[in-house]
Amino acid sequence: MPRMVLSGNYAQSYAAKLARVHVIAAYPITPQTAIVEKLGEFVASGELSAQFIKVESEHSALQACISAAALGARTYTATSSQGLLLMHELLHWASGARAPVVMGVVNRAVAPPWSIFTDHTDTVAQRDTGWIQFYAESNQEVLDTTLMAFRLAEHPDVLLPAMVTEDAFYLSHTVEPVDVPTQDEVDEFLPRRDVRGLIRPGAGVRLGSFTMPDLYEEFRHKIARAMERSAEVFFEIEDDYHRLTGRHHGGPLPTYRVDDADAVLMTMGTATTTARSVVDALRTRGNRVGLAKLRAFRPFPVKEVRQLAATVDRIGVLDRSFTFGAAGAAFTEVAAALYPETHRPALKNFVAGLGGRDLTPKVLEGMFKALLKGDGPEVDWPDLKRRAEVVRHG
Amino acid sequence: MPRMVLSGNYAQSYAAKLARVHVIAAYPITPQTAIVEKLGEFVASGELSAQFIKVESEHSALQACISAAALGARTYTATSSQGLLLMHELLHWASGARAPVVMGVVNRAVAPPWSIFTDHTDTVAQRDTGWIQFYAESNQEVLDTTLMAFRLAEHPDVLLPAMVTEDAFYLSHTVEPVDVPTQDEVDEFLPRRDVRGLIRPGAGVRLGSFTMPDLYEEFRHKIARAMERSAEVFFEIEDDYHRLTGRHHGGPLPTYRVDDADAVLMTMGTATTTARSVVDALRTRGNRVGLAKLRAFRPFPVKEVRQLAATVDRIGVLDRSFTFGAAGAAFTEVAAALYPETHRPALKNFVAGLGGRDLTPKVLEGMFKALLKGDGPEVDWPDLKRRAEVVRHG
Amino acid sequence: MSPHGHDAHKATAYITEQDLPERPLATVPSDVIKTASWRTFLPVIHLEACTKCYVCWKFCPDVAIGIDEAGWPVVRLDYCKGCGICAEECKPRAIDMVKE
Amino acid sequence: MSPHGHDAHKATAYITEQDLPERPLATVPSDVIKTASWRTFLPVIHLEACTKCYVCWKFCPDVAIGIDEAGWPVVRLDYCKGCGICAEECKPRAIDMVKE
Amino acid sequence: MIASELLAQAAFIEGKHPQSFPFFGVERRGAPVTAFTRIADAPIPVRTSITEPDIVVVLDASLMRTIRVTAGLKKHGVLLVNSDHPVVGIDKRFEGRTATVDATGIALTQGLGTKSMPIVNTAILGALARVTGIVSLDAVVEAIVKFVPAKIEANAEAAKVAYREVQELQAVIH
Amino acid sequence: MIASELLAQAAFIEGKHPQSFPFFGVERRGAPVTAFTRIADAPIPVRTSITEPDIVVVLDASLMRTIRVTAGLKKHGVLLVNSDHPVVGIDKRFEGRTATVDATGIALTQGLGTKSMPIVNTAILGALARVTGIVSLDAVVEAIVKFVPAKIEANAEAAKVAYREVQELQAVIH
Amino acid sequence: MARLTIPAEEYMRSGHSACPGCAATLVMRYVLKGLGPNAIVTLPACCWTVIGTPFPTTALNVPILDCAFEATGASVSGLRAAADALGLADVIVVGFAGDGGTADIGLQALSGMLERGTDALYVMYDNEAYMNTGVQRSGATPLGAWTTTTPVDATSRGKGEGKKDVMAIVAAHRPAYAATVNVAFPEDFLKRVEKTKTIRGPKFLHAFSPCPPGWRYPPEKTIAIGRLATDTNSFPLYEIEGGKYRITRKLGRARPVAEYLKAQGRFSHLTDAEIAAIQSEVDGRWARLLALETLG
Amino acid sequence: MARLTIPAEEYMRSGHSACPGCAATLVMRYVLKGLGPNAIVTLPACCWTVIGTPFPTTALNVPILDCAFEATGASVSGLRAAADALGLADVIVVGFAGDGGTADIGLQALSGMLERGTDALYVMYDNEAYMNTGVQRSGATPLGAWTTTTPVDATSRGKGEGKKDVMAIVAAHRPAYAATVNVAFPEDFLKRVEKTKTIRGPKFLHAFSPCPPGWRYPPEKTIAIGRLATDTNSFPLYEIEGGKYRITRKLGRARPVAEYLKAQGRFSHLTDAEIAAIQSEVDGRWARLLALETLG
Ligand SMILES: Cc1ncc(C[n+]2csc(CCOP(=O)(O)OP(=O)(O)O)c2C)c(N)n1
Ligand SMILES: Cc1ncc(C[n+]2csc(CCOP(=O)(O)OP(=O)(O)O)c2C)c(N)n1
Ligand code: SF4
Ligand code: SF4
Ligand code: SF4
Ligand code: SF4
Repeated sequence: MPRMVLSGNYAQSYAAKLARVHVIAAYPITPQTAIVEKLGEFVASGELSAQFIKVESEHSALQACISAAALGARTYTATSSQGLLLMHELLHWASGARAPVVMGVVNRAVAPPWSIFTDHTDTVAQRDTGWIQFYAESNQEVLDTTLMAFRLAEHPDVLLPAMVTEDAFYLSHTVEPVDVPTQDEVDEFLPRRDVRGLIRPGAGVRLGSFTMPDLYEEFRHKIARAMERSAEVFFEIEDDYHRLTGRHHGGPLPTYRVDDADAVLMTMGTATTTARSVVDALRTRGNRVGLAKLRAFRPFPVKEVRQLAATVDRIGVLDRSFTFGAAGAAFTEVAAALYPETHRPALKNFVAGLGGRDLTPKVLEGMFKALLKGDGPEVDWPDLKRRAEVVRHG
Repeated sequence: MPRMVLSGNYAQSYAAKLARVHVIAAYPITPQTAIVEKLGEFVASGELSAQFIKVESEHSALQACISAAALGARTYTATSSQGLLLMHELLHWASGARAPVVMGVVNRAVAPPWSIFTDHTDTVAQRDTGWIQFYAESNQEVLDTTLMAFRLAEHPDVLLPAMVTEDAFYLSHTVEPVDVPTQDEVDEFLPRRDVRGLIRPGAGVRLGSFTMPDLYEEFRHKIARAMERSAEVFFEIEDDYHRLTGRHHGGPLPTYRVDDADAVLMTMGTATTTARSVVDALRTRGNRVGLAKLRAFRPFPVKEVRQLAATVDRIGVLDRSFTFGAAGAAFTEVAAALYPETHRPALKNFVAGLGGRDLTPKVLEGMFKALLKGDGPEVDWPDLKRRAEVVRHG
Repeated sequence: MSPHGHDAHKATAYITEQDLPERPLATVPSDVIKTASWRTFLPVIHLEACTKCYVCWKFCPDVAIGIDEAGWPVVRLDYCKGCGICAEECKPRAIDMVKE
Repeated sequence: MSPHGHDAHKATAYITEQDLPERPLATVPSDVIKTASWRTFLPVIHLEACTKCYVCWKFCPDVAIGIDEAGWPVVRLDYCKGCGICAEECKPRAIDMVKE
Repeated sequence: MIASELLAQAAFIEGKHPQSFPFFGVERRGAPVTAFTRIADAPIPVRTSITEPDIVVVLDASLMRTIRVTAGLKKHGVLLVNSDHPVVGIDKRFEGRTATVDATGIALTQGLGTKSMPIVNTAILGALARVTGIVSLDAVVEAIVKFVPAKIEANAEAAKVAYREVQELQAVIH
Repeated sequence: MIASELLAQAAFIEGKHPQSFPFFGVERRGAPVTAFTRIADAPIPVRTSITEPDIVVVLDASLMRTIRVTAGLKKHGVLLVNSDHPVVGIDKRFEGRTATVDATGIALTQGLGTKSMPIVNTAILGALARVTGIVSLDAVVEAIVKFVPAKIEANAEAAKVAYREVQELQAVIH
Repeated sequence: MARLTIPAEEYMRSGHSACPGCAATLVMRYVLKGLGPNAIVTLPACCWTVIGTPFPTTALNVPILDCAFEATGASVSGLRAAADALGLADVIVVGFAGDGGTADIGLQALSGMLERGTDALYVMYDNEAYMNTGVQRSGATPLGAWTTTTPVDATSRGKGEGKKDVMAIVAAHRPAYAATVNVAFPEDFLKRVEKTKTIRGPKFLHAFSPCPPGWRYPPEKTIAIGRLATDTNSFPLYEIEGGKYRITRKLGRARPVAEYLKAQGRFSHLTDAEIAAIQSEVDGRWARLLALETLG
Repeated sequence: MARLTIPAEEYMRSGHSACPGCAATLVMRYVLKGLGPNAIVTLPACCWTVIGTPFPTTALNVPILDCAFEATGASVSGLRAAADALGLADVIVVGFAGDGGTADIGLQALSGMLERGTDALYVMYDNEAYMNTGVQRSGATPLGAWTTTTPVDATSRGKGEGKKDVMAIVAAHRPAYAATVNVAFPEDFLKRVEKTKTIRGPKFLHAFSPCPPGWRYPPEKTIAIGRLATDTNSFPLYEIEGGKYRITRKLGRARPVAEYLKAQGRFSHLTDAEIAAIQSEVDGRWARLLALETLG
């Protein structure tokens, strides 16, 4: 298994190449562009035998993938921010049509005002669309998770689309060492797609008909069940991947030094890395803190969150996005998951790192401290630049 | 104040007309079409002096409204289902640009499979976009709330877009008596728009610039605060409306017979009406049950939900949509809102009425009974058509 | 109580969630749906006038004109919606529309 | 440590949330940003050769050629990015690009 | 304006609280459709389809060849059918009243619609007023005057004629 | 391929764990840009911008007219500047080492880039290898051979020449 | 069987849900007769979504893949790419969309498909309005036509803008092949469809598709009105191959457009002056078409 | 002040963030010089989003309203409607978008704006690729050009498809006015812009906009390359008014297209045969343009 110095974007491209995708359709957007350019090079040079559809928008990119998937192709697309938002109707479509499209997303802030920097609003706002969602912390995880996503999406008990996200620039443009599995290894892990039951030339079938109220709800429930099953299937897949490559990223909610922790911070994406070193630093100073990485946001790891909470008294949830008129999405879902539990840790929501604001060790340390102290508001924006003066309205 | 027999769709059209909107841009989709056709007639006949933009898609409809609003126009659009989903990028845009666009949405299921019937997935999936959301129970409420939405959206402490939703067919195509305020009354309630600070001909200003990580987060926080303020402003507005018309719809979470209730069901939209009669029926039979209507979904009425829960032991939340990999969205948010409370009622999620499935008194009664008994799963689809046999997978 | 064509699937075996395919894939030929109920007038072909030009066959939007072994056009009564195109287009006026 | 044009707003009074307008409305003229740092070569106008044709003014993408009271073209040093178009297009070759 | 909505308007004129809505397949012209109307003295406390109606009105009798129109109809309810001859033997279980009116004939006489597409809404409403008394003929006529966009006279006349001519089957024939 | 990424590749060749990333304004050609590289013996435990670097490399000395390049640079850090003359008086507070190399001149001699846009990445890396020892010249050359898409020879040569020619200011002149 | 002038095989089934007299069904019927069993149809929202009958039934003997209203061109490219990648070379990919789904909300996806040169057939059945949602104006609605969003009223005389010239837009993309077809001329229609099978690259058919309820005429007149459209030069039949225009049905003398307009309720409000204006517009377009034909 | 051949007033400010030698700035500068202070510019994602400088600065003396990448035409219609409804009749609404935002992802919104007849000016500055995201192919990228998504490689020779003819697509919509303009000819450019002020309805300008980094040429050559584009008939200057074509700059004899191609790195891989093919394509298009001019 060769080790290369790769950007997060190239990690996506290599994963799609190793997955031997049949069809790629994507539209450029900063900071995703390199993913697609690299795949384009692979196709142009003959290293990857795939159809590359040069679409005129992200909306078309996803429709092309969904349609190609209906005919049995393994498909891949990648986007970010506005591009993902523009796909929204088709995100719903992909899950409704049970199209196992795999998509790389570079998390970037949404406009206006324009910003090309890290922010999770784009993908979090897709939480109701029926996509499996993984957030990656390193380029290694990007590559590994993307390969697992293909197998998960196409699993006959699942048949759902999946996205693997990476923070803009912090991963997309950051190069670091990555172990890249060989083609043989991947071929073993991820055989060609099984396309039974899809639309077939010559058959009088139709995928997506008008459906009356007496059956529509039942199709929705099938998706709900498939999503539930995907959580179980993912464990199998990760074990398989581990057997093959020796790497295991710890399931949907890997934890770090939580066993005896007084306070645990829950993070998504690259904030995790820095938070981990903050945990170490604080531990050295005698603070019993720990970390949980919300790696899978869909399906939401309710069971794992409950397990974690069983032994911890304070949990902070860091959202790199904010739902106006509510709170951070991860925070809301963690709170909801823990509602029926008997042991209920104090919960705090930290909203920070929006629009590319650096999540420095200092800011993260502040969160742990606020957790340990137990003060401050339920939902806090700890890194906001504010003046002491009274807020002017209007 | 004349009383007319109107459909929910026409209630939307009359509200927009009475609001003297400057610009309408909308694209047809069943079951919203009559809203726009009627407005078109008002404009064609000269009853309403407004610009009607015949757009080529919903995406363009909303962009046209946002841009018109930036210049100071009062704007209105209406859509449903796929149309709303197609607007998704611009829903984010409207809140980011602080454009007080008002939109009527007919709640309809999303494809595939195609369905034109009631389902709340379309609007619920927009919960992260920064729009104020009201769900209406009757055509009267559609009309009244739409008028209030204009004033709320444009309030200088708010400046956010707002949508008023109505269930497909159950309101959109149902005619019933509606009190329609006079133009004078509405003019008093809703003066012309105040457009200070918007883009102005001749000025070297720019709305929506590229913004670096040092300030983007602060703009997001401004939206967050505006959304919070909107909750307070809404109370004032509803009181004003009450003074003028004698009608008051009870704030963001009106309740019915909850005071001594053992179990309360929380509903959105037209299910409320039927549920109310079920409450009465069950009360006659000695069951102490009550009802809470989630009228405002954004901002989410955390305070009111907590108040309600303080005196109730069992709450059921009925979602007419389902978030795959999680639960019903309203259920999740209710649970999160109640998490830090000391008195915590047992919570149950009912997922039903999807894709136009009728929510009959019998089905609703079943929910109350399950609540009172306290049995069944945490998240239940009580009206699913299932066989007793073992579920086949794949 | 919702007596139109769209209920035709009720005639099929799709009743509960378990009957449904995992994906919304339709496979039942539409001709299980009889659209005769849409009809007010029925085309009656007078074979003595028919020239076997098959214009009626060609223009029927409902594929409701068949051709029998002898080459005569026949109305497939289950499906004809009574639009009247065949009668209108039949040059020798061999088709009459009659109230049922 | 991020020394490019996009930090120019740091020179402005927009520092905290309270300094910001409610909407993302920009109002500061861009010429507070000095783009001189982009430049490697500087155009030097030799007035003795200049015919006042103003081709340099017309084609400057950075509006970095001014015209003084006497009608002579002048390079606005704060803004010229050194693209060299003026020198290239000046027919009488009155402009030289010189390394700074 | 479809019959059910006009009925709602007529009921409203009489101070009632109507609620009327179509069951909307994706309707294509000519395809059979269903609409529901509830009429009460106070606001209607439910928002669902009607599965057990008191009255069933059939605008096209040919439907009765394929559809059991009395499904759900209350045992002692009313069935009103647009037909030029008495309808019999519909449903042995049905014990309510049955009436017929030749609304198509009346509509064509009044010049409403075309031979292949007669517009029978107003005629049937006149008959309904007579057979059920749920609204008065006056209210029907007033609703027609206010809400029918064209041929107001003819429509009003159709309602009146139908009011006169509707035939109630005197005995329930099994 | 920008210098920081090539540096990462070189460090990787030597068995180190590099992490390298640009601070990305929406870059326009000619506009000043910043990139960060961390090099360690084990995986890098943070993912943030670098505000207090050990080493600052300036590829265009003219920036120093408007920007305080030593802001944040550790007190005893290293400043390497592409310049054909010694840079002095930059920052009185800075007490570390300063070195210069005429990377532009070297690049142009090797035919890398154009006069208005010389490509100085590889030359500066050669100098960096010498001044800091953070990577070896061999690793830089190997990285160039593996990852530079064109003019490999010339780029390798540029690195070598710069390695030879880099000038360290012997005393910190205030 | 007897001597038929178009292929006997049926790929469209009875039982579908179209209005009586709907021409959109004939468009589908003829397209599939011409293409044969290897077609895969991708279908956006339009009348055909409903015509095709609800779950679990389907009205075609070939596969239908429903796609988003605005994305037909993209769906076509996706299917083609998948077929190529999976070695299903024989598959004929067909996008089948209404005029609204083509000229308005789906124009971009179509343009993308044409620009990237997808080897497939795109059929626009043109009933000149959004019919599935109940007769709203589309870009392809002709000047003066009544629709629910172009009312006939004091200030409004039906649609105020002209019909979007989709063929000209398509032609601007230099597709491999484009042609207009009309269900009133089945033999000609079939010839065009069959021709598309012989040409690689993007192909486009603009199919005239009268709609009784939307155009307000009795259902039995569908074919007659189709014939009038072409015979009055309102809907001329022509093809464009490799940039060259060829009129495929040339008339001795066109009939007055008034005959066509007067047969339809949607034009019944038009005054003689308005009709004359339309006539001169039709004449102008025809003259331009003749000129384009000579252009080569 | 001295005798200037184009208006002296500046509405574009210094300090902007364009690359040295960027022609997109000149397009904006000239458009605004021609329109004057009543312009309101709506701007989708494109290089100009960045050129316009980040918050809180702005590079224009007139308002800019940022809009979604694909929605310029809709934003234009919204602004026009608002201006009309609010009695701001003098306002000149300008949509200003790149070729990607016009020919690809924004084509539909543009088509809608043209079809509904919005009284406004739409300017497409054509740098023939997605430059803001780092030189990816757009529909308007010409045949054979290198971009990052049309690599030059064993199996790939730059873009395999021809340049989307946006003017032809626009012309198919019969706009009130459309013209091509080129920053290398500022006086002609200004004439076209000023003409748009006299015409009601939708107006379109296709502005040639060389891009040094994207086209791989030294920044000082921007004007020279612009000139070559027109002088080789690669980018002819013409206008279309009421359907009539008029070539606004006619050459005695065009220079060989090779001169234009060879000045740019993006074409440096082209063989003589490939250049000859491009030459004949250019000749063909020019001949067609001449024919269209005679068509009237
Ligand atoms: C995004 C989106 N917007 C609107 C609709 C609603 N819609 C469905 S079909 C249709 C009209 C289709 O018109 P056309 O393409 O002309 O086909 P026709 O119905 O006339 O056959 C509309 C507006 C939709 N399905 N999706
Ligand atoms: C929906 C969406 N997709 C993609 C992008 C990313 N994007 C921003 S600008 C741009 C390219 C613009 O190209 P063009 O319109 O040709 O203008 P140019 O940058 O060349 O000036 C792209 C792809 C976006 N902002 N929004
Ligand atoms: S282009 Fe040259 S001659 Fe003309 S004004 Fe400028 S410097 Fe003078
Ligand atoms: S070098 Fe370029 S930026 Fe500087 S003055 Fe000349 S044209 Fe303007
Ligand atoms: S509305 Fe028109 S196009 Fe649609 S099915 Fe009916 S006749 Fe056909
Ligand atoms: S990339 Fe090209 S178009 Fe964009 S700013 Fe630079 S020179 Fe101008």
